[in-house]
Amino acid sequence: MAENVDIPEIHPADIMIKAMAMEITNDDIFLHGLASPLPALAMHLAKQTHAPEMVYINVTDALDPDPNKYRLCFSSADPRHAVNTLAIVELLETFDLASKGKPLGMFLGGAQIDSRANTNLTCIGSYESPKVKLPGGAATAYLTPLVKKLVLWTTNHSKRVFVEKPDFITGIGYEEGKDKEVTVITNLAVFKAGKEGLILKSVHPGVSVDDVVNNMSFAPVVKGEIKTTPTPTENEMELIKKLDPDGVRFSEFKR
Amino acid sequence: MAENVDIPEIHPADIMIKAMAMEITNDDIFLHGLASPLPALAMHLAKQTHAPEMVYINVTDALDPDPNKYRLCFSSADPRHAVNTLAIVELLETFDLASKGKPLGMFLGGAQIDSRANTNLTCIGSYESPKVKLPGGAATAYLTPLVKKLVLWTTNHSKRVFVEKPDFITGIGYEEGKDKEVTVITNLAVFKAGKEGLILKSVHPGVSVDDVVNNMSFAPVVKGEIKTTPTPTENEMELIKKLDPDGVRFSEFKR
Amino acid sequence: MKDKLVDAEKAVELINDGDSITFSGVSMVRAPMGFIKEIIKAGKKDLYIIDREPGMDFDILIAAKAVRKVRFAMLGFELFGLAPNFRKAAESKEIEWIEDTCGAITNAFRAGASGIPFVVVKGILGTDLVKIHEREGTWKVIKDPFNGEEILAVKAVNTDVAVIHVQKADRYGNASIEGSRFEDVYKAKGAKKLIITAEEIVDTEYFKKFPERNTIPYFYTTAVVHMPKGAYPTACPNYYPPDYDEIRRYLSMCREGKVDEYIKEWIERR
Amino acid sequence: MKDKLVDAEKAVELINDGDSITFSGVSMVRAPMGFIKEIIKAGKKDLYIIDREPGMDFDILIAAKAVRKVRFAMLGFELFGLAPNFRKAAESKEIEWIEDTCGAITNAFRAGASGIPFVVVKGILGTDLVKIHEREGTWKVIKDPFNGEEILAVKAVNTDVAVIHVQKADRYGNASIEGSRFEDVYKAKGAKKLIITAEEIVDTEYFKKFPERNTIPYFYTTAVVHMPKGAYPTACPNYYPPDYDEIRRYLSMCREGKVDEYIKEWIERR
Repeated sequence: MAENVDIPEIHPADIMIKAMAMEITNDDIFLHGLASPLPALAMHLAKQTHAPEMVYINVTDALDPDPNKYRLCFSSADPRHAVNTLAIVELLETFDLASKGKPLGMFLGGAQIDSRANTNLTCIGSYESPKVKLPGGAATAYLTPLVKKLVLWTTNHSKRVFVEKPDFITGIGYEEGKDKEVTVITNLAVFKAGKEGLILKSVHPGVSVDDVVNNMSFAPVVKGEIKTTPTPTENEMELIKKLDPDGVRFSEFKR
Repeated sequence: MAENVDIPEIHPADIMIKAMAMEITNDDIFLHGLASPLPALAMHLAKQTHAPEMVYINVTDALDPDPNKYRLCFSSADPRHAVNTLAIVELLETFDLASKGKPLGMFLGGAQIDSRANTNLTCIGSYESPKVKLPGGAATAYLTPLVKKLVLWTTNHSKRVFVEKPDFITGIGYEEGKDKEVTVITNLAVFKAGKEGLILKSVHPGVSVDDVVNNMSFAPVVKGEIKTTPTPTENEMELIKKLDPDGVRFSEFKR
Repeated sequence: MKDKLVDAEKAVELINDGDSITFSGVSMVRAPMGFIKEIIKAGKKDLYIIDREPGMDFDILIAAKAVRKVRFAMLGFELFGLAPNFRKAAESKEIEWIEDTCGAITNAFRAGASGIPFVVVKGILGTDLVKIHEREGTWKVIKDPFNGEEILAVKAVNTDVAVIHVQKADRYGNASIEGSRFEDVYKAKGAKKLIITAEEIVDTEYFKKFPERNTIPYFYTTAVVHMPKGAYPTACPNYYPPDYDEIRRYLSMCREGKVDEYIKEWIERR
Repeated sequence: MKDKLVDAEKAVELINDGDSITFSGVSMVRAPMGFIKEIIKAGKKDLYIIDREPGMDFDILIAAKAVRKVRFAMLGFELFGLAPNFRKAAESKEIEWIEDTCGAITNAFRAGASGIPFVVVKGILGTDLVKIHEREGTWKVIKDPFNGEEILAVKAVNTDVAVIHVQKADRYGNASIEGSRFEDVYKAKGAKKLIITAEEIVDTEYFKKFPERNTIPYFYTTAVVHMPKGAYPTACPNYYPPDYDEIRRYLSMCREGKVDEYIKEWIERR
């Protein structure tokens, strides 16, 4: 994989957006929350390509915002994201859909992620005396046991994120026997969570399996064919750029 | 009381409306349900006279319908009753107000009423093998324990209505020590429910205490001064007639 | 969005014999009478019909022998009197019935829409309805886990089918209830299948212009039927009032023992 | 209807030291920043502030030493980073905090609006938040009385005060939230006192014309304050977007240790 010759200049953000979009099918209802530029773009991308009937719900309480008038802003709740919406759908109503077992998918981050794809978004150190008080899990604790598709993402594929034992379990990852698919998408690779742990599915162009494995505190499952994560087509890149002319999607990578 | 000389030609419906209106104060939230022409008129009457700030909620989900454009129809849920409403207030929201302990008052009927002002609206005979299956209690079971003011009414003051033991307890009447005032208004008289039973407060013009007592299967409390129920003033009669030019309020008396 | 506009004959196939169903409206307002007629025409049987304060919709379905069981808080014709066919069937035990109370059944619909298995409600304790529902398995007196006080747990209601008549819908199933909503939004969101009947089919642009009027977004909807006067003879706010004369004519014919004649004529009438 | 229009200095007297308070909005949208300023100016203390996903409103109140305790599901500045004053106060234990999760806190607000003492919610079981809240007394794992399965009971939240910024209100307290409502309607209906701040004071005729836009009817409202730009620098949909530059300036000054300077200047600015 590392024998790169003419890999186009493509930012990990765009690869991640495409990978996220590929988790979305036509029958899904997908939700994104705050601080979610990549999921927002992925949802638009999926809806404009292979999943036109996907139900798009977001933290602005807007249903199916118009991609032709959408312009990604710094806050995911920016009212300009609700442009030409079909309906006001309160976030609580989306939670109700999850409770009713509807085919809801959710994108969530993780400050720490373990081999079961459990996540910590609460604190580094103990809850009572945190070394770092993180912003908190938002919908994580509630939604992770209820969704049919859980897509975790991190732009910081590192031993600090992929830990043996999170300091706090804010979200539940893989659950055996449950109708719930768990995917982890990073700036280096894509995993599926399974009984055996995090199963490496693909590495991004220019990334080696070693790059992936060496930057995790536990060993992911590496077996069978490891594909190269597909990159956005030219048309898809155009869509992404049109939705995000200001490059907000790169903000997560600067920190 | 029976020494009537020049009692004006006034229908019991109008006396009852006035008596109902007098139970409403400026700080109350009052609700009426289906089949409630007298309560609907009483609420308008109160709001246009002594209780202008009373909150008027009804089974059309309409808040404070405009009395100047109101015309009483046969169904209390007739959308024409919602004229110029300020807001849609779902009935469920009114129930929520009751649960929160807000000063909610409710008018309810009773096919059978006992000396504690408990009511039966469910069945004559047993629940399992009813002699008569009545229409049902509607909000009675839920609201009677929660409201601050319960105003029961019947247009059929009789031994059949005022019974020793109702066949079914659909609604709870007087409850000792609770912030809840229970009034019973009939085509003959007005009672308050108390520890000792139904306390006769007033008899309508032309009605004797004996008329009242002899038409009940249990003895009401008759003590102290028994007033004559006030009749609507000329101005009040005008308001009533304007709200109900078709005389829908008399329908309950024909059956 | 998928095109869900079908004719009534097609939509009625979504209902199976034995299903639990709830309908929009209250008393003489916005009952989906046009679709009730289709249910009768299709010869559906053994339905379990559930509503807060139904009227002619329930009574005529009972008269047509489509009903196994009824659940309601009040079922009648207000000032026009008792529901003749319900009363006859209940008193002769041709159908099962369970009486509810508005605050419980509406909360049960809201809980169904929320996706929770039960909801606690205040009030009700001390009435004879409690033992009826405890026997039925629909309510249970429990202890509040925080303060130990007794409170009533009401099981959520998620019907197999909800039939909701609205003023405006698009062909994808976005639907707008104008004026009084009653519990219809909760019924719709809690049902396993949702049939929308609409006075008017509007363009989707209508909802983009007035998103707050989209009371039932498309993803809840299974089928949309264009049905002008679909609530008649009950009212449809902003479209027509109840036809009291027609409702009284129904009641008169019922009381004269001519309900079958009424139904036949009603079905033939377009 | 009573006239409830007062100036901000008067309305802030409704808040007592030690009160629990919730605010409208989410993150950088429709937080009642203008009224937050009044709370700071009035020197309120020991507040227990509760919200789903707050941001600058909470952080600046914490910086101003008005806060005893914080409850939230997420508290930060999204792509701009952590909430500096909250983080500092939490890590140094100057304030108490309890982390919630959106599905629980929003349901707790909805239960508060419904007047029920608690609500059951799905999800959450298995996470470490459960033991935190069981210790706090806000959640409890119970058995579903109907099927015996474990489920989480969440105590209702009814705050002493809710401060809700809306686009339009009349002087009697009828209030219209345009666009995203978040949980604001539930917060408003569940609070013991409700302060509405509004971009515009409209005539009551507005609500008679569009009754469905009356998201919070007058009888819930304790006081109405006319406060144009009352959400600034957060957004007010249909009026103005978030001022990201100003929010970043706040964060920069905080990180440079100049939060007191920011607050002073902010209070002096009209």
